[in-house]
Parts: sequence; structure tokens; C-alpha cells
Amino acid sequence: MNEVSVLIGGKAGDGINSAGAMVAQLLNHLGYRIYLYFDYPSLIRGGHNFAIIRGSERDVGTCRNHVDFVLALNEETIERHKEKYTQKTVFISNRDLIKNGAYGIPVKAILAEEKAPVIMGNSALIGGFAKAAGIEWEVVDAVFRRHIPKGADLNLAVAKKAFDLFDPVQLIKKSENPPQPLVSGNEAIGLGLIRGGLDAYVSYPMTPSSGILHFLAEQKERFGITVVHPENEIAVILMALGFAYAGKKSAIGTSGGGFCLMTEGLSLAGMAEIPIVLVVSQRTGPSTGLPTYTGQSDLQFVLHAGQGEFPRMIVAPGDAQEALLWSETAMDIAWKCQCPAFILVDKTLSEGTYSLDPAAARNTYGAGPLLWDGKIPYRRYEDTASGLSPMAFPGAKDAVVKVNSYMHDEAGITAEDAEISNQMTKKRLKKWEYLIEVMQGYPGVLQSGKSDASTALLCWGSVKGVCEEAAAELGLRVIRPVVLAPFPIDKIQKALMGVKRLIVVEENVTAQLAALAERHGIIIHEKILRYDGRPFTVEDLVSRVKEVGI
Amino acid sequence: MNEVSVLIGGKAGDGINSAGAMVAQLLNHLGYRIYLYFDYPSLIRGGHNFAIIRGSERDVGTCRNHVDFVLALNEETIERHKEKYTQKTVFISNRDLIKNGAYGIPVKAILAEEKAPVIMGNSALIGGFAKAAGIEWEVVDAVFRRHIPKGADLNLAVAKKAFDLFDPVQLIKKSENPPQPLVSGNEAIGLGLIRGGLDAYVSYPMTPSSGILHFLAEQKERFGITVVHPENEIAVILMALGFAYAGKKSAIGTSGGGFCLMTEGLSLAGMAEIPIVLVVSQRTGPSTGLPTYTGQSDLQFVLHAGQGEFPRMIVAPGDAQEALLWSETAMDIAWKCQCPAFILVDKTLSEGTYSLDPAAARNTYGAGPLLWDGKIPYRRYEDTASGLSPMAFPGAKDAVVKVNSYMHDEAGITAEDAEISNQMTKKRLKKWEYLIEVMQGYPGVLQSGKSDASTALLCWGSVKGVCEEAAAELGLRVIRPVVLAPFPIDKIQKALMGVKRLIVVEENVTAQLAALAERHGIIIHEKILRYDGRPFTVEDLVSRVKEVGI
Amino acid sequence: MPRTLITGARNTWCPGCGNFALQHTLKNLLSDREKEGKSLDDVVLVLGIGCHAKIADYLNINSFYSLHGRSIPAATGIKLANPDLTVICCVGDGDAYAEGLDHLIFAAKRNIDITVIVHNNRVYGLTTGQYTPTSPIGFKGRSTPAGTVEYPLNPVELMLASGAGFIARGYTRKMKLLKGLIRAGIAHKGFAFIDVLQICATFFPATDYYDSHVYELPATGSGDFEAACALAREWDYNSDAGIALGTFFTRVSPSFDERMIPVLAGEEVRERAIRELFDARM
Amino acid sequence: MPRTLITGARNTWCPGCGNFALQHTLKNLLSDREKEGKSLDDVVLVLGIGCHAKIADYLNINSFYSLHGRSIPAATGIKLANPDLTVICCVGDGDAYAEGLDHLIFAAKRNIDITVIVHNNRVYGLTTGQYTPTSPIGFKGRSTPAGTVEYPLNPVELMLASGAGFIARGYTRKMKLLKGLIRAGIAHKGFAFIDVLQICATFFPATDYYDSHVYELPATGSGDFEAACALAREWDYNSDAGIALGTFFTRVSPSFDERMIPVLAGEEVRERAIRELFDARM
Ligand SMILES: Cc1ncc(C[n+]2csc(CCOP(=O)(O)OP(=O)(O)O)c2C)c(N)n1
Ligand SMILES: Cc1ncc(C[n+]2csc(CCOP(=O)(O)OP(=O)(O)O)c2C)c(N)n1
Ligand code: SF4
Ligand code: SF4
Ligand SMILES: [Mg+2]
Ligand SMILES: [Mg+2]
Repeated sequence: MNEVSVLIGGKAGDGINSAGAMVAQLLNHLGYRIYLYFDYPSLIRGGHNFAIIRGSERDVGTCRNHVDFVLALNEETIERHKEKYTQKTVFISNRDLIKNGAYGIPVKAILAEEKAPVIMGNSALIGGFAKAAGIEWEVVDAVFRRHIPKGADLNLAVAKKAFDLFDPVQLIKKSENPPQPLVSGNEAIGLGLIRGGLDAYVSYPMTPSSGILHFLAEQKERFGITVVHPENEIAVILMALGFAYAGKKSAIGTSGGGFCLMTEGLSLAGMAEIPIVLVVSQRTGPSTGLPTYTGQSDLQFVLHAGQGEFPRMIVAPGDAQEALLWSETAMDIAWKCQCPAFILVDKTLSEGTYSLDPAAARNTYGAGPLLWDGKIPYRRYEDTASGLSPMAFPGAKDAVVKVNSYMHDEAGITAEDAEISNQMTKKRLKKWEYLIEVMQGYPGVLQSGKSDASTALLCWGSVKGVCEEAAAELGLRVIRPVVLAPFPIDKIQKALMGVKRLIVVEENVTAQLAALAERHGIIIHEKILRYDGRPFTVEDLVSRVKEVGI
Repeated sequence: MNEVSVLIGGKAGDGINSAGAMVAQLLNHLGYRIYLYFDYPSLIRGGHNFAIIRGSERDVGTCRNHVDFVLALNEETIERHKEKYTQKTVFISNRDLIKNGAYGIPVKAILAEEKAPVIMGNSALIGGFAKAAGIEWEVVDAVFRRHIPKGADLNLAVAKKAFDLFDPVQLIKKSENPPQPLVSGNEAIGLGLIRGGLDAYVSYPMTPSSGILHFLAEQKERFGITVVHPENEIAVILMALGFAYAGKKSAIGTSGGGFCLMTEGLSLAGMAEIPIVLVVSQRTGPSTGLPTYTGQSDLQFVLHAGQGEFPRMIVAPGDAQEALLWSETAMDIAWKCQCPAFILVDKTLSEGTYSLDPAAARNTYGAGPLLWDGKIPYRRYEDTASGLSPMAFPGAKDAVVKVNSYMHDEAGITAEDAEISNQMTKKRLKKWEYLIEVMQGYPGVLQSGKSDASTALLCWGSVKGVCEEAAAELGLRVIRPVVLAPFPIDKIQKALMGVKRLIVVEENVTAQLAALAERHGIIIHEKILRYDGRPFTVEDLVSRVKEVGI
Repeated sequence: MPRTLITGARNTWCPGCGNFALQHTLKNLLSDREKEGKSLDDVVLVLGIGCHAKIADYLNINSFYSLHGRSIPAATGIKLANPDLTVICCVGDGDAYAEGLDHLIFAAKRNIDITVIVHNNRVYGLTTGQYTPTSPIGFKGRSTPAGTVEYPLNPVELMLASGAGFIARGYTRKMKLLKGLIRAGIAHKGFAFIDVLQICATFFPATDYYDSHVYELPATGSGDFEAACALAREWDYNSDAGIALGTFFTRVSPSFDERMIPVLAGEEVRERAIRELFDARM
Repeated sequence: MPRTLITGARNTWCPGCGNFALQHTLKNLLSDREKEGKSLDDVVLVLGIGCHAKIADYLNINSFYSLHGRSIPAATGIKLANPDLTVICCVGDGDAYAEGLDHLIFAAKRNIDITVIVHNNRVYGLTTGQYTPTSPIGFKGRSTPAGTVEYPLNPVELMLASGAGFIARGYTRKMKLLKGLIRAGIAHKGFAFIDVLQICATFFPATDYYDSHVYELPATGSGDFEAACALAREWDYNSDAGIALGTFFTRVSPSFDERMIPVLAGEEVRERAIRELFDARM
């Protein structure tokens, strides 16, 4: 067995997420690559939460329908997930709460014996799981000590009691890979921004983007950044633009509803040519929708948001590794091209946990932002060949830095006549061309799977993982634009060579990437769409692909 | 001569707009169809304002480059518009301010003689113009008495003094048409909404939409409506949705920047299935841009605004007549389909004045909104074959009316599980299909010009007038979708029969209608774009078309 | 037959959450209303987004479950559309004091006849514990793990400065008082504001603190503005002081909805007006 | 060589507009500043949209001409980014009291060290004369031709309730006083608010009324909150009463920007932190 899936479930408030993280670390230390999916409704206590931890010898970024182990903190867990069980599924459960559970653990008794608090009950289940899966106690011991430094002894004592109850049932083979850091998509974005030179993160909490805010607020001293949580999203984007105007690299994070409130500020950034990075993490819409579930239904909105027309960069990473890389890159591009740069993700990526290769390649910086050479008079919107005007920031000696939301002349002073309007609109158009040119240098379209397959899946964002696995199973090609604006049509055309049948896979209702591709003349043969807030699973997608025909 | 163009110019605050309206009425009473374009920068006093009044025996909705008469209130007017003068252009000017003007009128002296206030100086110029154009004094007298009831005598005395100064120079022929009401695009929209059953208009001032607010606030007693100007645009849309939830037909009006702030409420309307009419009047963007100049750069934004996916109707009338008709229709559709309906216009249409045929056909109402039959329990989101759920409003006996921005079940109660999410998303999809079906019954695509021409202009909105004139001159077809969402692709395909060369004409940078058409597989051969905030003129467009080749 | 006031929706508030007390109070008030022979069909609940707002799903009456921070303008529209409705907003402190503060102030300024009940748990509950405008300085929430550096707003003072005609403060563990305050707020003709100190068992469990600091005001409903201001300042949502519960201020003046009632015009009247207008334009 | 303080942009305010006085005052303050040997490079003007905001085009200093109602959060970002800058917001009454009221209140609450000058002409000037939150009840604007039915807000009172540390009122026809107030506001370490009664010659020509009602406060800068409240209520922007000009209230406390200064970390420090974090995650 070179891959394993573990489901752990219980009530909201039971600590499912952290218990899942421990299971993930156990598998990590067995040398597996990890993907952790956490599923919870929008509430604080009660309600059903569950995590699926998948370990594989290859990189992994999605779930399968079946699970090999179930760690059940309550009866509901067992009831709810029936369709995921196979003949071989092993159930580890809290015997106090679940009648007839196989491998029932007398959690209450163990805790009483060890005088441990209720919350440590999860450690008992993890201990039981470890034994059932044939994981050596040394590994359990090491992982607990690393990841629960406070109270490791007591937790280990509890775990050991359960560990000693069983014999191994279904062995998880150790692999040779060294462990890798496990980080969530949101953390990877935060780290990428930090690498990109982030000075200030401004955000108003909104699921599923809040994790970035919490992470960066927690770490702000270590990274030397300012983190602000203002009164609302309108203030968020204006503050971030204020930072950038004053020369500090800023980013914001939000989800669809909060992004709505930022669109006016976005258009301001476009007109005033102020760099800004926007993280938009999608959830199921419209409106409040399903706040804790996923979706890919804001692509066209993000593409066109804000009145008027101005260049923007949109990147949609497919997993944490790409999120790390492209968040760093987005900051670079925003400042190089003096335009908004979006990191468009979703709940699956934001709140999923992935293995990360810390030594992977980073963004290679070119020249960095174009800065003023000090020659006066400074003109913020100097009309140059590239359309890019050198930047200066208030405080710079003798630079009068005027940014303006109105149509303006090169000095930034409002101008209403046709001639200057024309000139400055063309200047911004040149900058648009410049952005397109800059983006040529990046691997904006990724291709994987069977390279000569004549059927390809076209997809974007977090469905990467599931598409790649399904494609591997079915012998298909996967074509995935990571950069969605400026749309890398040439690279897509190239990747499409030899493709006779193109199937789009998206988690939305109207097939938004398909629309974007069609607008550029690409013919889509089939659309496989899911829109119930749940990510595709491999089996799901495989059968849907078979349905439409390969 | 069966057509005439008059330019009147002066300083902001000189009353150019009302003087222009008087000239328009004079031509109206000579039997001409009118289009009045008013050009002003964003300021209250000073700055150059001018109006061009075009009269024609046919319907007209645009300007030509040349003008036949210039009424100059100041020197700047003469200087600024040189490129519009021909050999025959007649200048009527205020001799006190303009040296060397032909047909100079001693305004100050006339006013002193008649003891008239300064503002009546415009009447002197109009009197002089009337004589120079050979308009009979009876017409002048009648028009002044109708349109300046207060102070008509004194104004007429002033006008007569100037009238008596000259001999006719260039005669404007009387036509047989009866006069028609002259209304602005904004007024036509207001009247259309009233006809559609408007109960409440909610708006925050923003050029070029404010005219609707001013007009409806002025007329609210006569029409029996509520007009609210709240603290900001977010409040605007939420209030309007509150009205609609309570069973009252509401509409809002704004421009791009204000619309940004409404996108979150728009998505709410989509999810909660609350009918609402939104008037978005475009101006030059991005951001504050050119507040008093025109543009067509918000089509894609309006198409995709708001997180998530939901049906919406977008109509872009081409002149006041269509604005009247389609505003009435939009209200009907919004309530019939329980979705947002947009009236997407621009500064040219909103603030232009047009002749209107008061007897033109009106929207024919079908069944009206689907109402609850009283059977309990009432379920606001009952899943029906059409996707439409019968409406009831709070206060109705025994109806518990629950609307919800979250994913919800048929009763309107929040639901987070996959099954209900799927069902209700599909229900909204059915409604989308229903909207498409309903819109089949409307003339969503208009065709004009030479019906068998193999070259066609594809355009939308206020460029109607200029495209039709240019097409007439060049022998082209004009294909114009009035309905932009749901996109009437079948009707366009039909209109395209025999077209070999398709030229898009838009007032924006990225050719947004072209993108929409391309996304539906239509091939655009050329794009003629203008983006300096000024509308195309006929000569402009003709030469641009010739440039790209017919 | 009296209406079943609670829906079948599963309640997902944490054990010990103050929202239960608020729901119970509203339920009792609705049931009283029914007993008094008044219809519940005329009652509309308007909600923001947050833990507080889940009450939309639990109470079996008309409801508009709107957006975070935006319930008040929706409620304003509803009341203007149909002044016969009794419109109650249940909002959160994040909702009404942060995201949508301006709407609250303008509702007070206009004196629109709605009742705003703020479930003030002094934290963003549903998004798992960030500070709000009424969190004390130094509050360690998930967006401010090192503690906030801002003093809280005093909503009572703010409402006094905004012209609110009914201003009260309740506490979820004083249910009798709470019921009286909400009843009085609804009865008040004009804008009514009730800040309710609501226990958040998970992120702001201030039970002991409140229990030992609250006291009930003697009289209900005084029109003495200066006295109300002084009282409002006694506890500023930060200091260690007695916390007055009860009605701080009442004053009746014409409401916005009363002043805005349109004279309705039928289709015929409208068409005539349009014809007249056309006539005037030619 | 002293800087030319006025740009070449054509001035388009109406004759008699109070904005001229404000521009003149700011120009003089800038010129004084220069004479005191301080650099003008550190001064940033942040503007909303409206007649008032055109000052961005006229004064030859750094400026951020932002959005209607949104200058204050932009200014907050600028000040947090670089606390050495002197950040001045010129805002309109429509701007700051309607569209973006919440930002004003939060700036006061946070005590961010910026100076907000409200060009309070009690009307939307640039959009041709609609009522604003400080227009008197009954005001006939273009959106309310029959007169408004709302009492105005009293911004001074609102700012007192929001925790502002410097609160003053000026008048465009009392330029000496105005200059003193703005100078003091800028000098105040922390949030400073100055409501300036600004004549709108076209839509709110209240010269005679103001001239006959204004009086100057004797002392400048008192920390007596109660007294300030009483004074604020003397004229409520609606009643016929004496209009106090001068400083209503001052109190110094640590500013938001002071409290938020980050300890900067270079690239190396950051990379080390990232490595440590990765290490902790495996
Ligand atoms: C525009 C927008 N921003 C952010 C959110 C995310 N959000 C949902 S509830 C909430 C906070 C709720 O706090 P509060 O109003 O105090 O309610 P509580 O949960 O404490 O009852 C936030 C920030 C949202 N739904 N919409
Ligand atoms: C979001 C948005 N809504 C509306 C407008 C239109 N607008 C421009 S200026 C203005 C009012 C300005 O009033 P005020 O702030 O009092 O400034 P004044 O012109 O009186 O100086 C409005 C409503 C806008 N630019 N942006
Ligand atoms: S988080 Fe707090 S407010 Fe929300 S349900 Fe739990 S206890 Fe109540
Ligand atoms: S409209 Fe009023 S505020 Fe605007 S420039 Fe004219 S006088 Fe000044
Ligand atoms: Mg709260
Ligand atoms: Mg103003």
C-alpha cells in the first residue's frame, strides 16, 4: 500500500482540525506526501466536522471517495460517511459514545486513569489508530513531542494506553521520503507575500481568507510587518492603497462579498496606477451562500470588477506550493507593472493542508519597480515608451507626488479635455501591453498527464490535484492556466497541439474558464461542473469524464 | 435644407443648457426632430459649456462635426470650436464680450433698455438667431410663452430687440411634422419606470444618473412614489431590496463608482431572488475618470458583478424612445423573473435630449409576477418546474416570508448540505432558463440600415444614432443588441445572415461587446473604438469606417 | 390556533450562548403579541450575518436574512414600503458597529420606526473570535493576538449623539428586564436602539464580570438628555465601573416613515401626469 | 528657493466660494512651515471627491485624490506606512458625514495622527446641490425639492462621542482663526478634527446667517469633556443659536500610528523565520 486515506470526524468544537493535523504529521513522518481536507459548516459548536487526511508517495492534492481508516469521535461520523467505506475500512472509535464500533476505545476510562482533560480524548484515538495502522511507537512519540510541546507527556500517556489495546490491523508501509513541512494554502500565501516583500497586510475577516489574517497577525513580529484589521472592506483596500502610495508593499485578503466592497478601490488602483496584491478566496455563492464550502464562481467577476478598463494580473495557484511561489511573484508583478495583482484561490486551497518542498525554486526578480531618478520636476504619470512611469513616494526630496482618481495629466493634475484623456488612456494601454510582455516570461500555463493524449482536461486553481489524478487514471492530458489575466492564449494554444477533445472541469455553474477560453477562440467540447460546495473527488471526476466520453 | 445644427456656448453658470433647450424647442416647433448634446466639465461656475442642437426631418440621435449656427456667449466659444465651422456657419454673438463677431448683439444695452436681468441675455441671442434663421416671430412668441411662462413678456421684449436687428441670413425650412415632446434620456427612464409600476426610487447622486433622481424627486407627488436619497450607495440597494421584499416595486440609479458599492447587494438579490431594477449610467472611467463625459466601459462589469452566478437581465436602449419602452419593460421582467434587471446607459443618452413619440407602442404585459395562491405553508423558494417560486409579501395572512442570502431550502431556511445546495442551485438555473425564454419574446436585437449589405456595424447603446447615420451614408447594415443579457445569440446570428464583414463600434478601450460576441462564436473583423469621453460624430465614424475598409 | 414560533431548524449556537436568551425573549414577546390578538404576519425580522443572525432560521416569522452590516437599510426600506409592519433588526456588534456603522447612525438620525437589537458579544463570533469596536483595549483576538491598541466605541453615547429617540441597554442574563426593554423599544414610535450585552460562551465569556457589575436603572424612559449622557459615560465599555441596564433615554418625535408616506397614484393618474408632462415638453 | 505653492491648474470654484479661504489658509500654513525650515516634502494632502477636493489640483504638494467618502482610510494607510509624514485630509460634508461616515468615526476611535478638515458647506456642491447630513431640516435640494424631513447630524457631538482628541470648528470668513485652528490641529499629536463652515456661494450662501451668529471661543483647547459637550449642543446645525468657533476639546493620548510601529525585519531575518516555521511544520 503506497497510499492511505484517514477520516476523522466529530462535533464542531471537538478539535477535529488539530487531531487531523496530528494524523497528517504521523503520515508525514512515515514519508508520505499529505493532503488534508477539512469540512465544517458555518458554526462554532455542534454540527458535524470532519477531516480527510490523504497520504501518498507522490504529491497529492485531493481526496478519493473511499477511506482506509475512520477515527470516529461520535456516532454521527460513522453514519454520515457510509458511502466512503470499503470492506477493508478500519474503524477506531470512542467506545463511550459509539455502540458496536469495532476497535472501540474506552476514552473516558483512559482519561480518568491518566487524570487527563476531556480534550485529550483525541490523543487516545490517534494512539489507537497508530497501532491499528502498524505505526511504530517511536514515530508517535516523536510526532507528539514535536507538535504538542506543551503537555506532550500526558497526551502520550493517553495515546499509549490506546496504542496498547490493539494489534496492528492494516499496515501503512513506511516510505523513504523525508518529512516535509505541512502548511495550509492560506499560510503558503502569507509566506509568499512575505517573500515578495510585504510590508502591510490589511484585511477584514471573511471565510475562507481569514486564515491569512490570523497567520500573519500571529507572525507579524517575526516578519516585521504591519497587520491591520479595519472597520470594513472599503477601509481595507483604501488603507492598502495608502500604504502603497507611501511606498510600502501591501496586500489585502477577502472573499466574494468583501471583494464587492473593494471594487471601487480596485478601479482607483487602476486609474491611479497604485500597485496592490489582492487575495480573493472563493466560497460557494451567490451572496453569503455556503461560507465554509468551496467554489470557483468568481473568476469572471474578478476579471471585470471595477468601472472602466485597466490592466490587472490574475493568478490561480493549484496547491500550496504554487501558492507560495505565485504569491511572491504577484507582489513582484504588481510593483513592476504598477497594477493590481490578484491571487484567486478557493476554500479547498485556502483551508487545505499540503506537503511543501521548502527548497523549491523561487520567483526570480528582474529589475524590481521602476524608480524615479531624482530629476525634477517629478511627474507621477510621465508618459514613457513602456507606459510605466517611474515611482517616487511622499517624503522624497523635491518630488511632488500626485496620484489621482480623475483623468489626469502627467503631473497627476485633473484634466478633462479630449486630448489628454486620449494620451493618458493610451499610456495606460501601453502599460497593459507591458504587463502582457512581462507575463510572457512566466510559466503561465502548466501541462501535465499524458503529453500526447488527444483528449485534455482544461482546468484552473485547486482542481489541479483531482484533475491530475483522474488524468493519470484515464491517460489524459491536463492543461491548466495558472495565469488567467492577461490570458496566456498563445501558451494555451501551444499546449493544445494535438488535442482533439477538450473537456473543461470547473466548480461553478456557468463554466467561467470555458467562457474565457471561448472568447479567445478555443473550442470546448464538454463541460464537467460541480456546484454543491464540495470539491470533486477522484472517482467522481473519473466517472464524470467517462460519462461525457473520452 | 432639411436639417440644421446649432451650437451654443458660454461659461458654466451661463445657462447654456436652458438656452439650448429653447433653441431645441424653436426647431421642434418648426417640425424638426431633435437631438441635443450638452457638453460640460465637472464644475459649477466658469469652465466652458456648450450644447449642440441638431434638428432633422428624420429621427436623430447624434451630432455632426459641422454646425450651421453658433450662438456665442463668450469669445472662448468661438475659439474652441473652429473645426466645426464651415463657410456657411452663421455666428450670433454677444457684442459686449466678443470683438469682431458677425451678427453681434449689444446685449448689455438691450437689457438696460428693457430693465431686464443679466440672465435674460440668452434670450437676446435666441432672438437674433431666430431672425437670422428666418424663423417667424409668431413661432418665437409661442415657444417663449409655452416654455418660460414666468417672465415670458420681458424675455420676449429682449428677444424682439435682437430679432429686429438683423435680416434673415440662412433660412431654416419649416417642416410638416407636428412638434413632439423633448425629453432627456434620464427623464425617459424615469417615465418608463413609472409606467412599469415604480413605487420607490432610491438613489445617491452620481453623474450622469442624477437627472433621474432630480426628475423623480421633483415629480414624486404627481406620480405617487417614494423617492429616497440615503447616506450612500450600499444603503441605496439594500433599501431598494427592502422595498421589494415588502412588495413594492423599486429601482435604483447610479454610475460605475456607486455601482461598485452595490455589487454585494446585487448578489444578495440574486441569491434571495428579489426583483430590482438598476439603472447604471456610464461615464468615462476608470475610477472618478471624467464624471461628465461618456463611455461604454462597464458592460462586462455589469454582466459579471457580484460574487457567484445568478440570472440577470441587461438592456441597453439606444435613445430616449427606447429608454422609455425598455425601462417599463425592465420593471416587468424583474418582477416576472424575480431577478435584477439592468438599464445600462451612458452620459450621452442620460443627458442628451431627444424627440419622443408619445404614442409609440408600450410594453405588453403578460401575466405579471407569479403570486402566492394562499395555500399554507408558504414557501418562498418553492421548487417549481419553471424555477419560479410564487411571491408573497410580509403582512400576507399566514405567510411566513423568509428570504435569505445563505444557501437555503424551499422555506428559506439556511441549508448547508450538498443535496439541498444542489437542488436549489438547479432551481435558480431553471429560473435562468425561464428568463431566457421570456426574453425570446422581445425584440432583443434591432437591425437597420441596408438590410442586404454584406458589411455590418455591430454596436450597442447610445451609439445607435451615429451608427445608423454612418451606415445610411455608407450603405451598411447596423446590428444592435438592445438586450445584452441573456445574450440574444440566436437573434444576432439571424441578423448576421449574409454579413461577411463585421465591424464593432464602441466607446471603450477593450471592445466589450466584441468580447461578448466572440465568446458566443461570432467573428469580429474590425473594431472601431473611441475613448476620450466624447461621443462619435457622424463624420468621425464615417471616416473611421472608411479607414478600416468597408 | 397559535403559531408554532420555533422552526424545525437545528439550533447551532454553543451551549451557554447568550443568543438563546435573546431568542427566548423574542419568542415570548411574539407569543404575548399573539395573545393580545395582534397578528404575527405583520412582524418582520431583519438580520445581518453572524451568530446572532441565525435567529432568522429559528423564529418562525417573516425574515430578511441580509448581509453582514446591512440589515438596517434593508429594514428601512421595508418600513418605508409598508409602515404597518413591525420591523425588528437583530444585529451583531461587528455587524452594526463596524461593517455598517453608518447605517445605524443614519437610522437614528432619520428616526425611522424600527427596533434595532444589538447582540453585543463584543467579538466576531461566527468568524471565530476577532475584536469588534466594543472589545476592550488589549483584547487578544485572532486578528490581534498581541492585543488591540484601540479603545472601544461607546454605542450608547454614539446613539445619543445621533439623535436616537429610544436608547436602552440590556443583558442576556437579565431576561425579565430584557423583555421589558425590547417590548418598550417596539412600542416606541420611532427609532429604538437596544444594546444587549450578550454572553459569547466561546470567545467572550464575561458572565462573571457582567454579573458583578450590572445594576438596573430605577425609572424607565427619561427625556433628560444630559442625564442620559452622564449615565452613558459611567461605563465606557472598557473601564471597570458599574454597568447600568435599562432605558437611558426616550423622546418621541415624528418618524421618517410617517413623514415620507406617499400619496399613491393609480395607473390612470400616472398616465395623465405623463401626458401632461409630454405636453409641457413640446 | 521656496516652493511655488500653487500649481498652474485653472481654478474652477465659483466666485465667492469659501474654498478659496481654505486654500489660502493652507497655502499660508505651508509657507510658514517652509519658513520654519521644515520640508514640504513630508506633507501629504488626501482628498475625497467634491468641490472641496479640487484643492488637490491647486496646491503644489503631495496629494492623493481618492474617492468620494474614502479619503480617511487612505490617509490612515499613508500615516501607518510612514509616520514621519504630516497627513491632512480635506473632505466634504457629503464625503465625510454621508458616504464615508464610518471611516471618520473609526479614525477618531483609533486616534490615528491625521488632521481632518471638513469643508462643510452643508450641501453636495459638485453634484449641484443636494442635501447633506448637516443641511437643516426642510432644506430644498435637488433630491428633496419639497424639503428634507431629517434633522441634521451634529458632527462636533459625534466626534466627542467617538473619542476624537482634537475637535474644533472654523468658518471660512474668519481666516485668522481658521489658520490657528488648522495649525493647532496639525500640531496635535493624534487625530484632529476641524469642521469648517464653508460658504457655498451657489447652493448654500449662508454668509449673512453665519456672520450674525458666529462668535469666537475665549480659550483654546480645553480638556473638559462635559463642557465641550454642552458647547457642542448650543448650536445643533439646525436651531437658531449662537455658533461657537474655536477649539471645543483637546486631549492627548498615544496615537494609533505610534502604537502600531512594526519592528522591521530584513530579508534575511524573514527567510530565517520562514525556515523556522517550515521546520516547526514537519
Ligand atoms: C462583507 C462581509 N465581510 C465579512 C463577512 C464575514 N463575516 C461573517 S459574520 C462576521 C462577523 C460577525 O460578527 P458580529 O456581527 O459581532 O456577529 P456575531 O457572530 O458575534 O453574532 C463576519 C466578519 C461577511 N459575511 N461579509
Ligand atoms: C461612490 C460615489 N458616489 C457618488 C459620487 C458623486 N459625487 C461626487 S462629489 C459628490 C458630493 C460631494 O459633496 P461634498 O462631499 O459635500 O463636497 P462638496 O462638493 O460640497 O465640496 C458626489 C455625491 C461619487 N463620485 N462616488
Ligand atoms: S461563538 Fe459565541 S456568539 Fe457564537 S454561538 Fe458560540 S457562544 Fe454564541
Ligand atoms: S458649488 Fe459651492 S462649494 Fe462648489 S465651487 Fe461653487 S460655491 Fe464652491
Ligand atoms: Mg458579535
Ligand atoms: Mg459639501
